[in-house]
Amino acid sequence: MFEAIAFYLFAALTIGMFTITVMTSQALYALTAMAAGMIFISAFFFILGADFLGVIQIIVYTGAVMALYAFGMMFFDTTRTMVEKRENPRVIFLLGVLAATLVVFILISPIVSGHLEARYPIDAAVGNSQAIGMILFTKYLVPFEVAAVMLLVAMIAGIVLAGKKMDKSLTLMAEEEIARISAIQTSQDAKEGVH
Amino acid sequence: MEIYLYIALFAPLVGSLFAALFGATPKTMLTGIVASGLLFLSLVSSAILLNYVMMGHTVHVEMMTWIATGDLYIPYGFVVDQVSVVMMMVVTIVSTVVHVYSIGYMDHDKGFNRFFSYLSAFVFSMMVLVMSDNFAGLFIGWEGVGLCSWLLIGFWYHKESATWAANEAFIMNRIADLAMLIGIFIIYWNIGSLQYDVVFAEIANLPMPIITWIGIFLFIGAMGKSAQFPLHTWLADAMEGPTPVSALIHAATMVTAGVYLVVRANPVYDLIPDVGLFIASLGAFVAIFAASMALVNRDMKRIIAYSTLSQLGYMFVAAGLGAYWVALFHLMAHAFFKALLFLGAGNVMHAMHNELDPFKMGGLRKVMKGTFIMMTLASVALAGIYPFAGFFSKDLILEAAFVENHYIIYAVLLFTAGLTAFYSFRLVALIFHGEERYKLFGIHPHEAYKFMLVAMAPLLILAIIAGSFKLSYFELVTNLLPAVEYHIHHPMTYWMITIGTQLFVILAVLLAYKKYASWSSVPDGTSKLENCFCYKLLSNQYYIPKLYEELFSKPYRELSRIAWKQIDLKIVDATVDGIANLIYQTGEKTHTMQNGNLSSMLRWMVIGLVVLLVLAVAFTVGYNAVTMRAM
Amino acid sequence: MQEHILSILIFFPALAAMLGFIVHKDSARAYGITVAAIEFFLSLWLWNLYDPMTSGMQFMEKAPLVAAFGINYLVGIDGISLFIIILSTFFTMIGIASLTETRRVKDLIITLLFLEMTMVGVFAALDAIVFYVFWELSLIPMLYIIGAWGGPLRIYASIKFFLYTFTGSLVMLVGMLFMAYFYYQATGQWSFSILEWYRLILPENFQLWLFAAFFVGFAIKVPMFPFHTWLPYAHGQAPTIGSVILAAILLKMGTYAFVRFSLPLFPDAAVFFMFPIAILAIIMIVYTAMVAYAQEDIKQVVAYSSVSHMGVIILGTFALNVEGISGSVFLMIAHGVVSGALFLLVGVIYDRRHTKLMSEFGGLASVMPRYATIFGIMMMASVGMPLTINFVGEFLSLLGFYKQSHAFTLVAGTAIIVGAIYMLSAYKKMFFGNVTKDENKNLKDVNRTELLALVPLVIITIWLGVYPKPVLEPISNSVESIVQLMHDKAQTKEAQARIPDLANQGAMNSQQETH
Amino acid sequence: MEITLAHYLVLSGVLFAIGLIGVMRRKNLLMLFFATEILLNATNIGFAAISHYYNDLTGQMFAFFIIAIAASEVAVGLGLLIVWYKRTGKIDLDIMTSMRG
Repeated sequence: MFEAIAFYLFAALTIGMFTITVMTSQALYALTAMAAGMIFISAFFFILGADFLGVIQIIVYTGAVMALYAFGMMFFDTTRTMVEKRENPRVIFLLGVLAATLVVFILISPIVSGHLEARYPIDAAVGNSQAIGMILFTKYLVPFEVAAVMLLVAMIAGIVLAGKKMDKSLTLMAEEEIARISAIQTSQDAKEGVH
Repeated sequence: MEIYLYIALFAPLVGSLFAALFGATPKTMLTGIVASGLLFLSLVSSAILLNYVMMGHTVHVEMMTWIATGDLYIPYGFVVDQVSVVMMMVVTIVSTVVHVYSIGYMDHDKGFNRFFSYLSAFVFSMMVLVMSDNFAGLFIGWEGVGLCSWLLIGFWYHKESATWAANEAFIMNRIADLAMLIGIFIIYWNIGSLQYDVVFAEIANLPMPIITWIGIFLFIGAMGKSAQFPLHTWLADAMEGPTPVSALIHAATMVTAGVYLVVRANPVYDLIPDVGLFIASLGAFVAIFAASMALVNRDMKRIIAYSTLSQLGYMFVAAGLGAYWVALFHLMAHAFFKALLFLGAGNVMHAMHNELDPFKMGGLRKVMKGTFIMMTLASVALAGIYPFAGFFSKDLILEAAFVENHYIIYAVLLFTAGLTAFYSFRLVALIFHGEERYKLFGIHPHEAYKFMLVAMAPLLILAIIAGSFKLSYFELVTNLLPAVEYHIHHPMTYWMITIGTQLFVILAVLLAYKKYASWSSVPDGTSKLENCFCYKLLSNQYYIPKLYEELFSKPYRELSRIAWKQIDLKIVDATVDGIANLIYQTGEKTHTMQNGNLSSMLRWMVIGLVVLLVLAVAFTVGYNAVTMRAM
Repeated sequence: MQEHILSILIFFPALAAMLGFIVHKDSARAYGITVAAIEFFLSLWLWNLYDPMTSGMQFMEKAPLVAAFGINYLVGIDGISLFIIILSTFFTMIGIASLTETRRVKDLIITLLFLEMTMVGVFAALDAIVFYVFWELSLIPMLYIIGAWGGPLRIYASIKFFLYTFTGSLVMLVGMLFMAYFYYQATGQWSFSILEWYRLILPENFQLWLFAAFFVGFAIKVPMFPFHTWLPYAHGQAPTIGSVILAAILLKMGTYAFVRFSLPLFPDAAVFFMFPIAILAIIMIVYTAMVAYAQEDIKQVVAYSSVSHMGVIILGTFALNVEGISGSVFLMIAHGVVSGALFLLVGVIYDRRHTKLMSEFGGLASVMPRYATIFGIMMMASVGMPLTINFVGEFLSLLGFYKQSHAFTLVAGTAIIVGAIYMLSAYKKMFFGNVTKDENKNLKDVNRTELLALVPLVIITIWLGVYPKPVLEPISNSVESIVQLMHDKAQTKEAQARIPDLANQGAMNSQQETH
Repeated sequence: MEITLAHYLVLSGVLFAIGLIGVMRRKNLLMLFFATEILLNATNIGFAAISHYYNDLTGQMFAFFIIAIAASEVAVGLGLLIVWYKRTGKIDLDIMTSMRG
């Protein structure tokens, strides 16, 4: 009973929050609603007994990702009302609803369910985090490592991209030119620092 | 004896190849002499074989396999029997004479060597045709002579009319060849062999309709080569070739191949008298039809060509009525005097600088005594006056028609005999008698080389005496052909008919002389006679060439053009290009979809997703429905 | 070495072509001729080793490619493929020897050697996938040859050629895959080996569909009416060497595939479709002959005449008896030799005058007598003169089909008439009459290089016309086994009646005699 | 009232649809990123629910990796966005037309 109440409550909240995220014209509202929605989703994870996932959800999404977006928003100065040109809003909703109906239809139809079989059963004796750890470092070790590398690459990429001058290629420049550009760069940085 | 067979067969081929070696070099007398010599060798071999066959033997060799696949087995087999040896003799005699004659006739021609190469190749093909022991081998020769005829009619290839005539002859023959091919197919699939001996032994066991079809198709084949109506127009046009060619190919040998085929296939035609009657009727029709065209023609060679056509009609009458040996006999006699006539015409042409209109000649007997005598005698033979060759052979055909009770055919042939005599002597009278009209055109005629006349002499002798061979010939060929003697048993009737025919013919000769021997002017198309309908009809060959041109050539040309320009380019190809264009245009139209706008791309992505989902649902629902029903 | 001779034959030209990249461009021609000559002599050696009395496959080689799906590198030849392979190597050699192209000769030779690999590969392949790969690969060198060395419309022509044939082959590929799937269903194993497919008896409706799928691929390649329109463009734009190879070999892939695939795999469907295909073949024969007659360009005349002759080949193939199929296979070789020679001859005059319009010529017989002679011989062969190579094939093809339908054969037989019409009139326009154009007055007759290429063709034309046995006998032996196979597999009454039973024929004949 | 797998899956589907609508609707790139996050989270719920109801950890593993991917996506995506913003001064989707076909 408790589970049902919790499910419906959080479901309503999540849907509401995400609807705001999608529909609002205030970027700040969108961000906030999004962050709230993420946290509500972690509630489902806890209900479903995926404690570790729930925690990760809060830390990674609400902590890291949302913070990044917040920084991004400040950088782009999109805090004010956004003006977006829209075409055929009806088509968009129609498509969305259609997709939802189909997905739901597929998911609730009992075709697939009969054939599923647990390959890595949850061991009731150990806690969720422990069980995840055991599987992650045995069966999913390689994907895990790859994911780690991917994150590293993403991090470097983020830094490089954010810092790089897109219109100039250092590899193709002569030594003096690089020196000249870096001189200009430093003076510009200095000016910006003053502001 | 086999060695003689091979010599007789291959000597002309060797001669042809030898001459071909010099094809591109300037004239050398050597080629003419070697080719003629080799042909003489072939003649001698044929004579030896004739002697051997007369003693009651036949020679049959199988050289090697030609085509063998499945059940089909066609060898290069050659047979020298009573029929083929007669043909061999005719072919070698006439061709040897023509070869020697050509040395003189083609003396000034650039293509001298080439000419001998073609001419000998023709003889080789003709020998293959008559010596083969199966229908496929016959077909080799059949097509071979067609090819050589094409080459020789178009020998003077810079002349538009010559090449046109060559192509016409070839194509018209091809039409008939197709029928012949079909006839061969029917024989093969019903008998399983193409060998004469097998086919003729088995033919009686076949159902009647099939034999009839075989007979019809083979005869259509024969019609093409022998220029029977309605495939006759090529023969007159073929006179564009050098005159020795006309003598050899279009008078003595190739055109008689059709008769030879019917004679050879006598076991087939014996079983189908109805077809035989048709052949005879057509032959009679062609005889009078061609003779009528010869009456008014103003081209010396064409007149002789029509007379050939007419005589071929006679032969087909004989063959169609079952008198095969008579047909073959007339073939032989005709070959001699007709070749002689043509060669004489060649002399006249030479003398007259290739002038062909007899109205522009006249009085040539003073300058060309030898030719005059020869042509007159040949015409006498052609007219069938006793005791020349034509009398014996042609009279036999008339008798055969009479005895077989085909009185209409008999009457037609009799009338044609009169026409024959008339146009032959019209020609002789116009050329050799009367005023010397050629002087108006500033021509100085001269007699041909002596050796040409000497070369023609054997033909002259044969034209005179061939009739006397009748008995020994009869004994010879009736070993193979049905020995039916055509005698009118009532002596009174016999004599009446014979003498009546002779009188009729002589009357026609005299009439021709009376009308034309003192001709003095060159008709210019204004006289009353020339403007009457009958004259125009005849001189335009019953408008048949024109009709063919309008009915077949032009529509075919037009249809071809339509097939290319309208159908091939505008329909077939345009459809293909249309499909390609459709795809291309679809791309052109829909590429705005790829406008680079990310937000519309995203929308397309979602649409794609929805489509995939719909498909997934549809398939699962459908699958379930099927499995449910299966359960 | 003998057991690998086929692989050597297939891959030697490819290897040589790759090595060709490092050959200096001045010696490329000599290199190409040497390679092609070696290849040709290898193929002659193959003929020497071939046992003409055996009807089955010889020199089989097998190496697994994708074992899980039964895809093997499987090659082997019988009498049907042997001579087409020899024809391919022969024409590559002749083609390279007679090259007059001056632009990028080295690239052209390399392309030709690659093409040679694909051609030999197609005719030697016994695995459907290997066959398909070579079949498609053969398009690429041809695309280059037309597209890079062709006439002004070459891009259009080459793309049309490529897309058209490619589309057809894709349908064929679907058919092959389904065939393999069916084999899997029937036997529980995957196999793409044609020889194993031969053993399978398919239900009639499957046969019809599969036959149709294969037919699309083959018919476009042949090309059959109404899929033929790529051919005139390809021929019109291709350089001489391209036309020669295209007409002599590439078109034969289609007809060869009919014999190799369509007939033995789907005998019932072959009988079912016999008359529709015969009608198409007759349209090909008569209609394209008419189109050929209307052409103004001598090369187009020869191109359309190719289509017309291919009609006879198709007709012979669907005669479904030994006479017809042997005849059609023989005619493939004959037509290869003759049309190849005719295209070479057209190339000769094109090199001199840079035009192919017949109205530009006239009276060439007196200027170029040797050329006129060779052209005349080849023309007569094309027209089907007995004692030339074409006659044997045409005669047997028509003879074979006569067994199936009398009326159709009569109509198809008009090939010998209409063929004569367009060929003779083209010959007349080009060679007869007076020399009217000044440019033609000083034309040089065929030179030694050209004679080197043409004279062997003339010799073959006459030699195989007079004595076809060395070629016809192996062909006929192999065809007999195919016909027997078809008879044994035939299920419908009609098919059993129309395909002769060779094994029991002797018995039947004697039965007939007793009646 | 038992909460079944279907409930979660329906919820997941609905959230996914919201995300889709966002993807189509938004022209501002940053907001677009938000919508994609919603899509990812919607699937995550589905994975976690299946994992729970089938007693199998694989679903959670997938959700885990999805989160990792989402994180790197944000990092790289934002980096690219900054570069774009520096060059054009806008982050509006409609001006990104360099991929025109």
